[in-house]
Amino acid sequence: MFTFTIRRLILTVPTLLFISFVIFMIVKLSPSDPTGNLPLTIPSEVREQIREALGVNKPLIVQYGLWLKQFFWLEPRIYMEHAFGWDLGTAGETRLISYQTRSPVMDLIMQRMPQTLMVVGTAYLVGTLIALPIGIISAYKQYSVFDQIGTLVSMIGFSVPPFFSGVLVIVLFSVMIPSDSYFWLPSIYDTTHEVVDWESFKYQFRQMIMPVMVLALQITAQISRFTRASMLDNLNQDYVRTARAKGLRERTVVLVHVLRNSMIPVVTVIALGIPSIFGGAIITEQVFKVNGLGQLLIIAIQGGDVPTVQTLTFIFAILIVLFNLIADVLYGILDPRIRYD
Amino acid sequence: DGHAGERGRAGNVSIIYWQAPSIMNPFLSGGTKDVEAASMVIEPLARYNETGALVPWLVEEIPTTENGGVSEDLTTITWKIKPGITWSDGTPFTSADVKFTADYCMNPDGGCAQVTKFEGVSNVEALDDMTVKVTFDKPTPFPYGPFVGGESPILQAAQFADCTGAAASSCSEQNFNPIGTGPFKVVEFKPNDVITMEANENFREEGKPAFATVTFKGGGDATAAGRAVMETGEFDYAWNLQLAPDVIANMEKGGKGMPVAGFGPLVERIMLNQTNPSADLGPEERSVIRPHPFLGDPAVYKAMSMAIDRPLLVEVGYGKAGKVTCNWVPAPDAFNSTSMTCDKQDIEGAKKMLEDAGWVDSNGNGTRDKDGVELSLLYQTSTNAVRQDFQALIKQWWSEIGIGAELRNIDASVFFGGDAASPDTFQKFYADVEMYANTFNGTDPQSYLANGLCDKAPSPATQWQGENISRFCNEEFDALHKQLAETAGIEARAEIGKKLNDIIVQNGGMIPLVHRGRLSAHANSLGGVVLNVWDSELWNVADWYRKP
Amino acid sequence: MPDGPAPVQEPVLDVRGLKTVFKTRSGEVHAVNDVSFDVRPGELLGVVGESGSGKSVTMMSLIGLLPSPPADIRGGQVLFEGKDLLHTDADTLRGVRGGRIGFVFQDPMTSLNPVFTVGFQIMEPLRKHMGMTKAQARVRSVELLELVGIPDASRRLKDYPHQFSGGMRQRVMIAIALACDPKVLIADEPTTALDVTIQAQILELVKDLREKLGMAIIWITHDLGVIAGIADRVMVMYGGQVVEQAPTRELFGNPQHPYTRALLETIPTVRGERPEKLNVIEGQPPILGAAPIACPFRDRCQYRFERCNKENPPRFPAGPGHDAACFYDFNAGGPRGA
Amino acid sequence: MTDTTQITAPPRNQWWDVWDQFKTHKGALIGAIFFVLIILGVLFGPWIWGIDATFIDIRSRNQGPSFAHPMGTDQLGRDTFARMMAGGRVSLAVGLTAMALALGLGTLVGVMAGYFKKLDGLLMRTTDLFLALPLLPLLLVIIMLFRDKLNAAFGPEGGIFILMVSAIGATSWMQTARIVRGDVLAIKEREFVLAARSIGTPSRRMITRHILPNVLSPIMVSATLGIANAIITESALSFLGLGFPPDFPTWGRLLFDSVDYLQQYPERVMWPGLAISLTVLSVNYMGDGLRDALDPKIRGR
Amino acid sequence: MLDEQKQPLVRVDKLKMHFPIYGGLLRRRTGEVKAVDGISFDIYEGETLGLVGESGCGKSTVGRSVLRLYEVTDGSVTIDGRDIAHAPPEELRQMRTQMQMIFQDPQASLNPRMKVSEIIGEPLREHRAGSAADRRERVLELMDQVGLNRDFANRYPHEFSGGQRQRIGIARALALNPKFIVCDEPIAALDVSIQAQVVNLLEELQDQLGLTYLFISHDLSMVRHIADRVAVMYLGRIVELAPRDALYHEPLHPYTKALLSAVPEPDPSIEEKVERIILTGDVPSPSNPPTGCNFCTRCPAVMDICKRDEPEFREVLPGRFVACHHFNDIT
Ligand SMILES: Nc1ncnc2c1ncn2[C@@H]1O[C@H](COP(=O)(O)OP(=O)(O)OP(=O)(O)O)[C@@H](O)[C@H]1O
Ligand SMILES: Nc1ncnc2c1ncn2[C@@H]1O[C@H](COP(=O)(O)OP(=O)(O)OP(=O)(O)O)[C@@H](O)[C@H]1O
Ligand SMILES: [Mg+2]
Ligand SMILES: [Mg+2]
Ligand code: NI
Repeated sequence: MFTFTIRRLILTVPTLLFISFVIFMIVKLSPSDPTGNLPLTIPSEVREQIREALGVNKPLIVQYGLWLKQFFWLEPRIYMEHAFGWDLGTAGETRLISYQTRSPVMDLIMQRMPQTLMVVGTAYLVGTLIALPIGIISAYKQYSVFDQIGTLVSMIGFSVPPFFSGVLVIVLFSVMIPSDSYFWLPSIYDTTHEVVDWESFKYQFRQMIMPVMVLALQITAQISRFTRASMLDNLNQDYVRTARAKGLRERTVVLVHVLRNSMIPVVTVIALGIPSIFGGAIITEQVFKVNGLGQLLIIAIQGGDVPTVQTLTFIFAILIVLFNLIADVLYGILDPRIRYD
Repeated sequence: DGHAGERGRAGNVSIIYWQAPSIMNPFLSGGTKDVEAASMVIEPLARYNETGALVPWLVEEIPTTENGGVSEDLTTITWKIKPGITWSDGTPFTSADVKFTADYCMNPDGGCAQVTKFEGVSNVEALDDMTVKVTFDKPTPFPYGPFVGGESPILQAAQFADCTGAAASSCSEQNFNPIGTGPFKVVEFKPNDVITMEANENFREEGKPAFATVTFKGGGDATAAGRAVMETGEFDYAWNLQLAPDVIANMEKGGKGMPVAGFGPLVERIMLNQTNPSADLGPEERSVIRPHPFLGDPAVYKAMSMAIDRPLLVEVGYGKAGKVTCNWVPAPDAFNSTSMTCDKQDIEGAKKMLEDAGWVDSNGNGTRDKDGVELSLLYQTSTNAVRQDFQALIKQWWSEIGIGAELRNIDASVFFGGDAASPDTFQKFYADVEMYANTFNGTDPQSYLANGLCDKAPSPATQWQGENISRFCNEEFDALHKQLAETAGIEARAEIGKKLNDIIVQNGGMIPLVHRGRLSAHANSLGGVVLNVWDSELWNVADWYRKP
Repeated sequence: MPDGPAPVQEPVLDVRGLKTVFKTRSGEVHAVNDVSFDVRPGELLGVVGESGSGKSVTMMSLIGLLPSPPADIRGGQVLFEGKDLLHTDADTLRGVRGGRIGFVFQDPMTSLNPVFTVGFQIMEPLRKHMGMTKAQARVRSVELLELVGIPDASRRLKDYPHQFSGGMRQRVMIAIALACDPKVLIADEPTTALDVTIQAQILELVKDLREKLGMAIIWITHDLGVIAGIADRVMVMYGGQVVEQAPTRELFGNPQHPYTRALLETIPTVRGERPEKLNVIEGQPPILGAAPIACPFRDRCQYRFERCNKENPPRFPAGPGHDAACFYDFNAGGPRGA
Repeated sequence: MTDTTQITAPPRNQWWDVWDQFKTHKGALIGAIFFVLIILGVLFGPWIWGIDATFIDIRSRNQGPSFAHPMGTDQLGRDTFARMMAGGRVSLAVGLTAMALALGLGTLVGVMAGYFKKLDGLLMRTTDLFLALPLLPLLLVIIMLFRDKLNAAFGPEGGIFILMVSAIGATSWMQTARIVRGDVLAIKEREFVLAARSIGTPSRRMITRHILPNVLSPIMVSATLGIANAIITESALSFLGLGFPPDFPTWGRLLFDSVDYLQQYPERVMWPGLAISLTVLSVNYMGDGLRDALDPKIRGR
Repeated sequence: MLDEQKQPLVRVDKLKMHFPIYGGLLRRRTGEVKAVDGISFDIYEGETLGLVGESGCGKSTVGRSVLRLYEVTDGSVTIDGRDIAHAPPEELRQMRTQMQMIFQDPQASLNPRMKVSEIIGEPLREHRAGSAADRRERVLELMDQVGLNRDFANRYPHEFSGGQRQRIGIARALALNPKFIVCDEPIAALDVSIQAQVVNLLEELQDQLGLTYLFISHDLSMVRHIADRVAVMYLGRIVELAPRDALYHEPLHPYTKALLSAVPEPDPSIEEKVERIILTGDVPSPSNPPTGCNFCTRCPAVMDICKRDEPEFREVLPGRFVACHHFNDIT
């Protein structure tokens, strides 16, 4: 297990380097222009001057090298300085600067992290928590009414794009319901809201309901399907019969014996889905104005903010690689049969 | 009512911009969202009011030749700062700050997005603490570029001293939280997300602003912004609601807020290519050599214009935020030519005109032709729902008079991107006609009208840069424009402006379609909103108040 | 080898007229038809029959282990400790299952839950049925593992099933089945998946255990050799029915059903005579589509005559403790008279 | 056995068995009927329904459902029914082709990796790499990058179609590849492959004759999921402003455009929403049924 | 069977098949599963050699290596005078017509998506040019030969019973008129009553066509029935090889003794008298076999030398080969 983990960790280094190169190049080669979003009234000489000031015109390989250095060497040191109060001599160096905001990309990302984690993370949690029982019951009562309805709902969840379901719930709960009603929900997420007391917690709760539920619908759909399939696989295994032959309660049989086995693949799937939390749910964030990482990315893409796109995309890639690794390791831990060494 | 009272009495006001501000320094970003967000904090010496008239803001009066503020030879302008103005940190506002601002933007390494404002400025000097003199390198009849309007506010020299030149972009603290003279100051700036502001306790006017705090939310889409103000009542002010008219009308029924429209010089028009864009020609010749195979024929472009039902376009595309126009420069009012009318569609008249000019459908393929030239054209525009509706409608009308059109749309970022390597930019104009909207800053159209000058045509020699998109070229126009550049006095200038406008429209430079306004919405309870399209929409945010 | 138990003893488990049907998409499968048998304390009943003859289904029906649907128990009684197991409530049945009746399955590789330790799996029935504390249960599990011959038992409690070999896993299964001192142990082909040398180990173990613990054992197999070695009494199943039942020696010495006879003849041995050519039972086993209206073996039977196609033979007595479901009387050498 | 040429048992294709089994799955059958109806509708509907999807009848704009316009008209008076059919063509074409592409790629990579041990490491690392690339941003970037070149070559609609299909296809083959590889590895261990090898069957025929037919069922299941996924991705791209041009109807586009009118003309959202959901739903049910039908364990005897 | 004139058709010499195990940080080769570890035997033309042993001892691996379905680690395999183990691919392909295999699991060894006629016809398609009609004729002939109804030609494997499926497998193996067939537990998955049918068929075919079999099985009683000579394997090595009757009558190697004694007898009167040698413990892992004699960990008659030296596999009596130190003195 341990050597397996180490081996995989070592393997990630070339993988990540390669990915970083691919990402860097693809983003760089795209025709996005940092001045593309400026008003038409700004003449072209001025645009050229702005580009020059942003360092867009240096050779690609130099830019890549610089980016690598900034990403892997400078930024970690800066964060260490922040965290531990050391002085690692980063003062004079230029950090990864976003074209649009002229501020360090990493700071932007850190700023966005809380709301994304809050909303998308909660949705993931809620979605998973709803999905598991649905999946378990659907499998246990295969082809029952519950199962049929579960299937239908999850397929709808799978097929309804969030830009539609999101707007639909907004119209239902923010527009149709008067704003002084108890059931009214805010349509625009307040990212500055801080929870300090019960009232503000209630508000936070209310403003999270809609985005979380819209997202959770999709997550539930996928995970419950997966859980169901996995449970079905295991319900027919011989050891289930053994457990019954021992005279165990049906509940114990299903919730202890079958569930534990079924959860092995499900848990890894859940782990594999976690990077998408950080990636944010671009569309849902957009609909509810939860300005998280997803929205940052989309604005950056639209605004031709190359450093932000590169850095963000690469961070997602790191997370995906990392959670792939975690999923594999988790698999080995959960399933005593698996020995990777 | 809530008009008067002590500062900060009305609590919080919330504003939503569906494009999120990314920076509070207009010199580093020309984006409207950024300029307007910044305008609540930093201010220019003078700005335009809702009618487009200049009003003194941080100065005593607007310098003119009459009051001696502008020199007789039109090369200098001298601003006299109002006494007693302080920055929000309590330090006095002086001419040194003004001079610093000019230096900041004119520094060639800084990538200043507003350098055009400082075009022709040869020197800015602080004569004393309260006086600033700007010298131009040639007579400038309209010297109100620098320090006027939301795009050219004054930065605090002390704060930005270390941020000049190449260092400009690394000063994120300063760029996000500039110290200003305006009614509010930044508490927290989350780029592309939310700006939290609070009232500036050092603001020069007693009892203003009425609001203690501002929440300035960005992001999303126009529909959601409109809904948040007019339907759910979550926000007080929503900016620039580019939405279908019936959608706006429906939102208004929500009863929480109302739309307000204002008209600047923004015109949606069809540009007519004066050169030959044929794909058979090489890139060095395409859209360079003249003339166009048929668009030079007055009968053709006049018929094209007559076939268009402009009121319907307005109704379908812009509603309250649009007006029929036949002019290139429909605003300010003084410059709006009245010599042409075009609000009636006249299909029959158009047909007849083409008929008379010899354009007939001789081969029965549905499009008219003459001497083997078919009246079929390539009609391009940027990708945008309203524009595609317009394209579809106009194509149908043109086909009714026997002009065939092939439609094409190009992603806005490419179309307007100015990439010299792309064949699809509006500047290359590899099409017969193209549709977009354009406008100018401020109230003086002189440089805007220069877009009709022969030598401003984009070409390979200029890396396809230049603003004369239709490659219009007319000696009379060029001469008249030269005269404008030497004329002072608003009336005389307006007269020349109208003439220039007429020349370009009547000679087939473009077909103006809709005079577009800006439509924003505010909550019914928000008082004091005066929509201003000549400057920042939030120009008078200090006067906003809460209706009881 | 004990020669047949004293007939006076009351059976611990008495099955009468058991009928089990599966409802499948392609119609009903009559897997068990009117099966009756009993076992007495301390007796080892061998059950043989070819694949699909209904051995497993019979045993699983007894203690309600068949999933329903598709299984449907259409009739019969299963008397155990004075109760009819087919008609008791689920709780009682659960108490019997694993407590009073232990079960060992065919495939030791898949019958243990791969993600729980062996210790956990042995302790589960102990804690449930005997109300033991964890510590008590652990002590008892060590005893049990030692009983079934697993060396170093206390350490191996913490191991997972995959760390055991097939033979050891089957021992663990037996330990689980024995955990609560059951009165009856049902072993469904417990050695089929094992090698002969391991099978010999397990058989030795079972003989031992029976002597020590004195419970009744039902031993399912399709290997007549195994039966010959350990069973007191044998029941032969064919096509979902019991076709013959006799004490072991009697069955091997004097088979009374054509199927049993044919079966005994086809089997090659390592010790006895080596025939030049193996005898075969031609044809295929029956399809259990409908309730039988004729003898299920008729198609493959050498002794078949008219009656076999019309009636399903009942179990005729054929000697002491011996009966056979066949219209042909081998003792008499001709069809049974009316 | 005298007549050697006459075979009494009907030569029954196994697809008939699959179909028999498929028929017993009610959901799948209904799904299949629906899907066929939708395909027939969008293919032949426009011939029967005379109104052109781009025809503007400005006088009758924003109408509700009527006999003349069964689904009403849009803000320019175009017939929604005609647009739905035209949009369906594109959406389904995108769905089907993107799925086919993803499937083809995934199967190719999966089979190669599973069958040839030497290629396994390389191909699977490549697959991992693709899995590790964050897809949506890359999709966006790819579209920005190639849209104009393709537009130039194939016209605006053709270009974006090719782009959309290849972008979706190229970013969704990895799961199929993984599943197929796993199955190929398992099938390679099955004895009939060994049997074929002992006969001396070369790799090429081994793959086409023995491996591919037996990985069909996971491929089919990914196929049904792939269609749904592609249709939804296309609509999501429309939302982000990167899909087909606004005047080019697709279901995703129609849905996105009508979301603004949700309150005034709710039916406008309903039609494309319903079409997408029903298609995805029917395809999913079909996938369920197919999985059962292709599984010999379930289909058995 | 000790007919010295008879030529060996198959000659296996010091055959080794080691499967590498990779492990550690760099996925280096850290060891190997010695599935077959240096075995030698001959099979004479027309003879059946039985190969018995416990699960995992390497029987199948021997069968597959002999047909070169694995690339052998070491040693040589000669069939009909040609070296199989080192033949180049094209030559190997041609030689495949001479040697065929019948598999253990009749379900798994038939492609579920091919019709019976396609399955049986596949070898013909690969190796014989000829029209489809000719091929079909041959397929039907083969079906007759193995006792399958011709009407079934268009059915799929799942429509058959286990015994019938095994007949399909046999027909496929016979298609190219091979000389040598490896039967890898062809009856293990079948029911007792069906096993006899298949074994009889194999015997009949051998008589008719003069086939040579390597018959792999763990069922000692069936092997006794079909084989002429029997080899007993334990942990990758042959421990004893002898003519059938001799072996069953008087096994020499302690393992063979234990193995034979463990087989239950379907006759209570004999069963009672059988003296069981119960082996303790499990078979060691082939990746880490004990030093010395493989069997020393379980051998009831283990000696000191067994734990040190590997016993030589040699002929201790005419035609009887044993690898055991107990027979060191016998020469
Ligand atoms: N779940 C089920 N659904 C339908 N039929 C079933 C099911 N389980 C068993 N059967 C059928 O019931 C019959 C008896 O099966 P059973 O498992 O009792 O046979 P067996 O004698 O135990 O055979 P084996 O020796 O293979 O274990 C068989 O024909 C089988 O096909
Ligand atoms: N491809 C392989 N890679 C690694 N090890 C293998 C491989 N094939 C077989 N082995 C190992 O080689 C040993 C012998 O296997 P083999 O299949 O030959 O045994 P067998 O005697 O045929 O057993 P069975 O009676 O169960 O079929 C086993 O330990 C097995 O795990
Ligand atoms: Mg059974
Ligand atoms: Mg084997
Ligand atoms: Ni006895």
